Amino acid sequence: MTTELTMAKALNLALRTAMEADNKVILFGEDIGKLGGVFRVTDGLHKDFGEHRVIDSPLAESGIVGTAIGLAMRGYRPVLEIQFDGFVFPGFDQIISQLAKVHRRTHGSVKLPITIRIPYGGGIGAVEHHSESPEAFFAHIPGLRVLTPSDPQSAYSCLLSAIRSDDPVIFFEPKRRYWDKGVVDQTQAIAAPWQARILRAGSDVSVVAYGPMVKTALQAADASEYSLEIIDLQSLSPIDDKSIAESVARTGRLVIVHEAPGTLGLGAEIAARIGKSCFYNLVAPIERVTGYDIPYPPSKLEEYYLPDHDRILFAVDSVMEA
Amino acid sequence: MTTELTMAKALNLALRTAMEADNKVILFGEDIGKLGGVFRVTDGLHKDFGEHRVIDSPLAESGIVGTAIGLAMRGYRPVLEIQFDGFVFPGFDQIISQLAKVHRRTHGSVKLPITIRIPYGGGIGAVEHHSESPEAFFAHIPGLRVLTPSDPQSAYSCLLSAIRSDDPVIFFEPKRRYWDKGVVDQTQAIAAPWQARILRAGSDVSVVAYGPMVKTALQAADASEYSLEIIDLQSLSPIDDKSIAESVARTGRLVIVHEAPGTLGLGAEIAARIGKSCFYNLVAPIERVTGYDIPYPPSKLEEYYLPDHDRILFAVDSVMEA
Amino acid sequence: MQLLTPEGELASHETYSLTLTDAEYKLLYREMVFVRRLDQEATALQRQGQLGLWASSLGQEAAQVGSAFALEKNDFAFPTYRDHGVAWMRGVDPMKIMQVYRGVSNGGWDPFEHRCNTYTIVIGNQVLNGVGYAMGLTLDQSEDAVITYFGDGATAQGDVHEGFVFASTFDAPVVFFCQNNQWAISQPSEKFVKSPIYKRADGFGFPGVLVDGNDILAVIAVTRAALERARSGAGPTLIEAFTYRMAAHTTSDDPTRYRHENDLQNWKLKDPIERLKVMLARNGIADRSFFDAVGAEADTWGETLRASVRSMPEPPPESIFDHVYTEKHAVLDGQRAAFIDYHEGFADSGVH
Amino acid sequence: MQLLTPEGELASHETYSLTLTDAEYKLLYREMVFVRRLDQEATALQRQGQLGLWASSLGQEAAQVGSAFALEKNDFAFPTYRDHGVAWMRGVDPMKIMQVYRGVSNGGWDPFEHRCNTYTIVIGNQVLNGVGYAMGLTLDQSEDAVITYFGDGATAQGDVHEGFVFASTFDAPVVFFCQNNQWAISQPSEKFVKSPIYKRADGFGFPGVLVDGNDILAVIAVTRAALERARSGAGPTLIEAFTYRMAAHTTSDDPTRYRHENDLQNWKLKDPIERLKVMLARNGIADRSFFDAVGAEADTWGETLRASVRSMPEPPPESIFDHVYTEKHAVLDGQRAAFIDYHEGFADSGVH
Ligand SMILES: Cc1ncc(C[n+]2csc(CCOP(=O)(O)OP(=O)(O)O)c2C)c(N)n1
Ligand SMILES: Cc1ncc(C[n+]2csc(CCOP(=O)(O)OP(=O)(O)O)c2C)c(N)n1
Ligand SMILES: [Mg+2]
Ligand SMILES: [Mg+2]
Repeated sequence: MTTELTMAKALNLALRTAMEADNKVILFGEDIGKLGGVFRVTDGLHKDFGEHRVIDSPLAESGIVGTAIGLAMRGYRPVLEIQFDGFVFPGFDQIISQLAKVHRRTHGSVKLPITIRIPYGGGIGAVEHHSESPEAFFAHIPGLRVLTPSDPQSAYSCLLSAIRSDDPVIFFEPKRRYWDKGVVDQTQAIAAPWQARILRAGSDVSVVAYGPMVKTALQAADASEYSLEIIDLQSLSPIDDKSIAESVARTGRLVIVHEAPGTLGLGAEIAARIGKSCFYNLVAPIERVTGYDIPYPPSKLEEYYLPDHDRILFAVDSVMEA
Repeated sequence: MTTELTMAKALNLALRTAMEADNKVILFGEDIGKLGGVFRVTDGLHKDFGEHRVIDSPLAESGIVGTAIGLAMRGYRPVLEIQFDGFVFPGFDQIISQLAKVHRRTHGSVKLPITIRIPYGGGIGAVEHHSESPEAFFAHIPGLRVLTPSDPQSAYSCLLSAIRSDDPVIFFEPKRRYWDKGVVDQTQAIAAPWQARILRAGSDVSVVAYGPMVKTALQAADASEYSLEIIDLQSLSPIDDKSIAESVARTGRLVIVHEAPGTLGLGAEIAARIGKSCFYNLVAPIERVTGYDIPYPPSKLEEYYLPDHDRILFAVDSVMEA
Repeated sequence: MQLLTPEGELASHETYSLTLTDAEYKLLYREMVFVRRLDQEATALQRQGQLGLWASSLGQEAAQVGSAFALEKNDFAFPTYRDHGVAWMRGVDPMKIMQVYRGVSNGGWDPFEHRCNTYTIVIGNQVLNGVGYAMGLTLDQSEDAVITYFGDGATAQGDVHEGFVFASTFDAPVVFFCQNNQWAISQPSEKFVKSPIYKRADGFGFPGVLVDGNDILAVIAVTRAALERARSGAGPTLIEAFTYRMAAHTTSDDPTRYRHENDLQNWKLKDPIERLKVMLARNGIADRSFFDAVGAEADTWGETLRASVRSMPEPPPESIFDHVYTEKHAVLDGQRAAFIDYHEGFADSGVH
Repeated sequence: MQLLTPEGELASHETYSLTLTDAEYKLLYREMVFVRRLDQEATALQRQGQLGLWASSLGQEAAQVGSAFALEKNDFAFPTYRDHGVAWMRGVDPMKIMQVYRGVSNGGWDPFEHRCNTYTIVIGNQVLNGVGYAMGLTLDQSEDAVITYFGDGATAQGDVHEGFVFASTFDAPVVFFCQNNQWAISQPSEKFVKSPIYKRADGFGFPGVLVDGNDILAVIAVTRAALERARSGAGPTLIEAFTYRMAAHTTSDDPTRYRHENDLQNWKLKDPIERLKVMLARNGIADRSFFDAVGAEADTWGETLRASVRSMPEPPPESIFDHVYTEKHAVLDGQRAAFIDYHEGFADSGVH
């Protein structure tokens, strides 16, 4: 059955579905109870599932992640909410030294099916630390999986898959797309999310984007004089470079788009892999359209930092003219 | 004047030199006083400069970095020691949210000339968390600089440059090379360290390595039937891709070597940049010889994780045969 | 600890006392009125879309103005995003505070100019930064001191406790000033604070004091004492100023989802400004004409503030590359150049 | 708190008491002897190059064996790298501990099999993990409890305090067991601990207890009481077991650089095993023949341990890819395949 929902509501529905299906699924984070989270993604769940399943945490991210690990060892499937991208770092140590390593350390006897939801990215006119894109840090950590949806449907499907995975999953939610509406087919829930999706077929240039930039890439495709193939990465770890390579084998050109600073952003890894696997297909250098290597600027200037469809078109032109 | 020193002693000499030149330079970290640090890099400095210049810290990395920021605001130039690579993460939040951003946030009025020394990498048969290579996390953070020496001379020169820089510098010390000896020319102290060094000229393949892998790359060059140009990156942020591009323009082939996991490691960024800037020079796909995307293995198996000269030669052969 | 009751009566206390000149009493009243006005103007400006966000200091004027009033010129303050009364007392131009919430700057002012750090948003970070500055004062054998601010919610963060450890280890001249406004966004402090906050200090080897945070006289007295202790080399003090967040957490918050109106009503009766006003009147220190004059002054001041915010200039686009590094940076300098070319390209082609 | 003096005399205490059967007293003696022997063998094996490193538990046997003895079968322990006496009491095969320090495994055992987590090396991390497990017990309305271990140096880490906050917030059934062995590598605890560690609990809203960590009877008594309190739903307790690290920090440490021999001598007089031995003899619970028998048993056991460590099989190279993920992982599975091809290539070509 399908419904029209905002991404925030689609995420809310996924949480509700997961909690109904498995009473070991619990939500844990700052202000997620009565308030429903600062973005209301957990709205109503505290009321319906009670304070033992939707738990307001103290204001400490290392504490949230560190105790979630213990809860998972006890058999729970904690779904954590980090209030904003810039506030995940106090929990970074528990994530990299415990969350990502415990399964390996214990030779598989301990599983940590923990999902960490993180609203990320800019474009909402927020103050410092509220618009960052830290996904590359997590995609560089063996033992973690990283997902990011781009629309209500993938938000719903990917979040359910993240919660059902026995691996720890860092789940990045493109906060500026929370209010975008789209059709959600709840039967698509079980779709394997570790693959990229081709959202639009094209013959001239393959454009890889993820999270908030997918919509921007689609806008660029509408505006471009060339035929762009738009690929929604969805999974940032593992990266589905196979799907990208197949596309580039056809187009011979690749543009990668993300908000995070370019240096050592996801675009670097994709360019390195495709530059190798498609060495003999590429007819132009791979272009990256990314944030600059600077701290996220004050919101009045964020439009100059964020890749927009003009910058994508500029890159498309350069690979076409190469 | 030149002397033969181990890398550990060269670093010790650089610290001593910096402390003699500027009494605002203070050392701060766990067990760096009487003990001289677990690797003895600060050996003798507590005795000679006193407990107000060589300060044993409580066992808390966020505390070390967070208070160092305040000390720097007060006019000091703290040189911090993190005991092992795997223990920098409790301090990650202060590093990314404050250390890297304060100068920008205050429009340049606050400078944070802090150096964070981190022994890193494997090959010493250590227990978990003592053999990691987390440099990519820091090279992805705008506002930081990242340096890593490969021999006693670069250890001496780069550490002095790091301490003299008004920017925060993460200084990675290849722990398994601490005991390697080399000639140190103290007059080379002021050499600008933000550039790569060509350690050996070659015509067939450019091989980029840094830190502990430079020696391994040189061994490969000795053993190879081909002529390898060995480039010691030294600066991981900024990356001196100009020097690499010049080399690749000559050789047409590139192999990048590091211990850190391959995905989103430094090799990814270098491959992405050179794949673009040398698109028309490259005659073979760029090869990366790196650690695998796994948590660092138990020491009995580390030899299978660490790139060795055989793996480098294997990659060299594949780019030559491409 | 209380020196001024909610009814505006002066009270005495065995350890703490405070006598100020009439001019000082009146000054304190005036400062609190202006800080509240600043808050009201900013809240209104945010509603009109002139600011991106605002974190209100409503109800916390006594805690902020009083503690900052106790500081010497060379002391250093490390405030949070809500401590407008502290920035005000340190002489920070309110327009610079507005810059931060308008999204024009992430810092706004030079911390050294006012010996007041820029606002810290990551909960707890500034506590360690302040302790470090205080450690530097000790190394310099300076007589200055540091005050670092944080909230009740922050008492869950590791950084705050590491700050306690480092400060006690090095006898750092720092005052930990916790404004317990009883809420961390939607979370009431009693939920996570199972023992009064001020009591936490004892376990770290330094004294903790509880003070009525809406009693500006008591706040000044305890803060002065703590600062003196710090200067004397005796080390840190933790002050818990018990107060109430009378507004929403920020302008994007909706408190009706988690707290009751009547709490608010009770605390209105404890209003820090009213309290001092009654005292001033009762003791003939100030009269109607003074209060009216201050009010009128605040009105005109508010108008100019509104006007200047509306006409606040925007920084040039390429300034996003400024001050990331102090020295040349090959990669970033290249990005800046490309950025300028790119936008000039549009300018020429008339696109955009 | 003490029930057994350094001279081996039984002492009484107003709140705590403990009576065990003779068999239990003898068992405790035996366990401590074996734990010490384990430590001695491992230290020797490390010197012979059979282990990469060893962190000695010498002198801390009473704190570790006693606290773990107080646990029920279903309770869960979260030890550090030094808590061999805890792992031993939880029934962990010592060979699995050896695996960790030989560099054959990073964990060694299945935490669920013995309800004992693998050793945590990152200081403080396990405290939060243990608190989380205890929160799960509360959600399950279980009667079980958790004990989480850490050292005096760890009391500077944020994680430990966040553990205190989360535990008190949720009344988690957890016992915080701090072995104050007075040293964090080269740092004496008095340098960073300005108020006794056990006093820190009060500021977080739960009780703290100081116990003679070399008095196994006292350790058992306080730990049992704390566990009972936890089971009853009353929440956490902090226990500070005052003891002494009689060996180097690890086999790669050189204590002569930072501490004096005579400290060590004083603490030899407080040896936890000697103390119990004297008590057993004085009260006629055990005699020479028993002590000799235990010693002989430990000798033969030690021999077999040495032999099995020397002949410990090494894991296959490709196992480095095992258990990184629970499910298929396109990228890593590809790396494993390439790894196997590469090494088979060498095998064929005879290289390597
Ligand atoms: C590390 C971190 N986590 C989460 C947040 C989001 N956040 C901003 S303010 C706040 C509540 C702070 O409460 P309190 O410390 O009592 O200060 P108050 O807002 O009441 O002044 C939270 C959770 C943050 N800024 N930093
Ligand atoms: C986060 C972190 N920082 C540093 C270290 C290095 N280190 C290992 S043990 C140790 C001292 C620990 O002292 P204490 O907590 O008293 O435990 P003990 O070794 O005395 O049992 C240090 C600094 C670490 N393991 N983890
Ligand atoms: Mg508050
Ligand atoms: Mg210790």
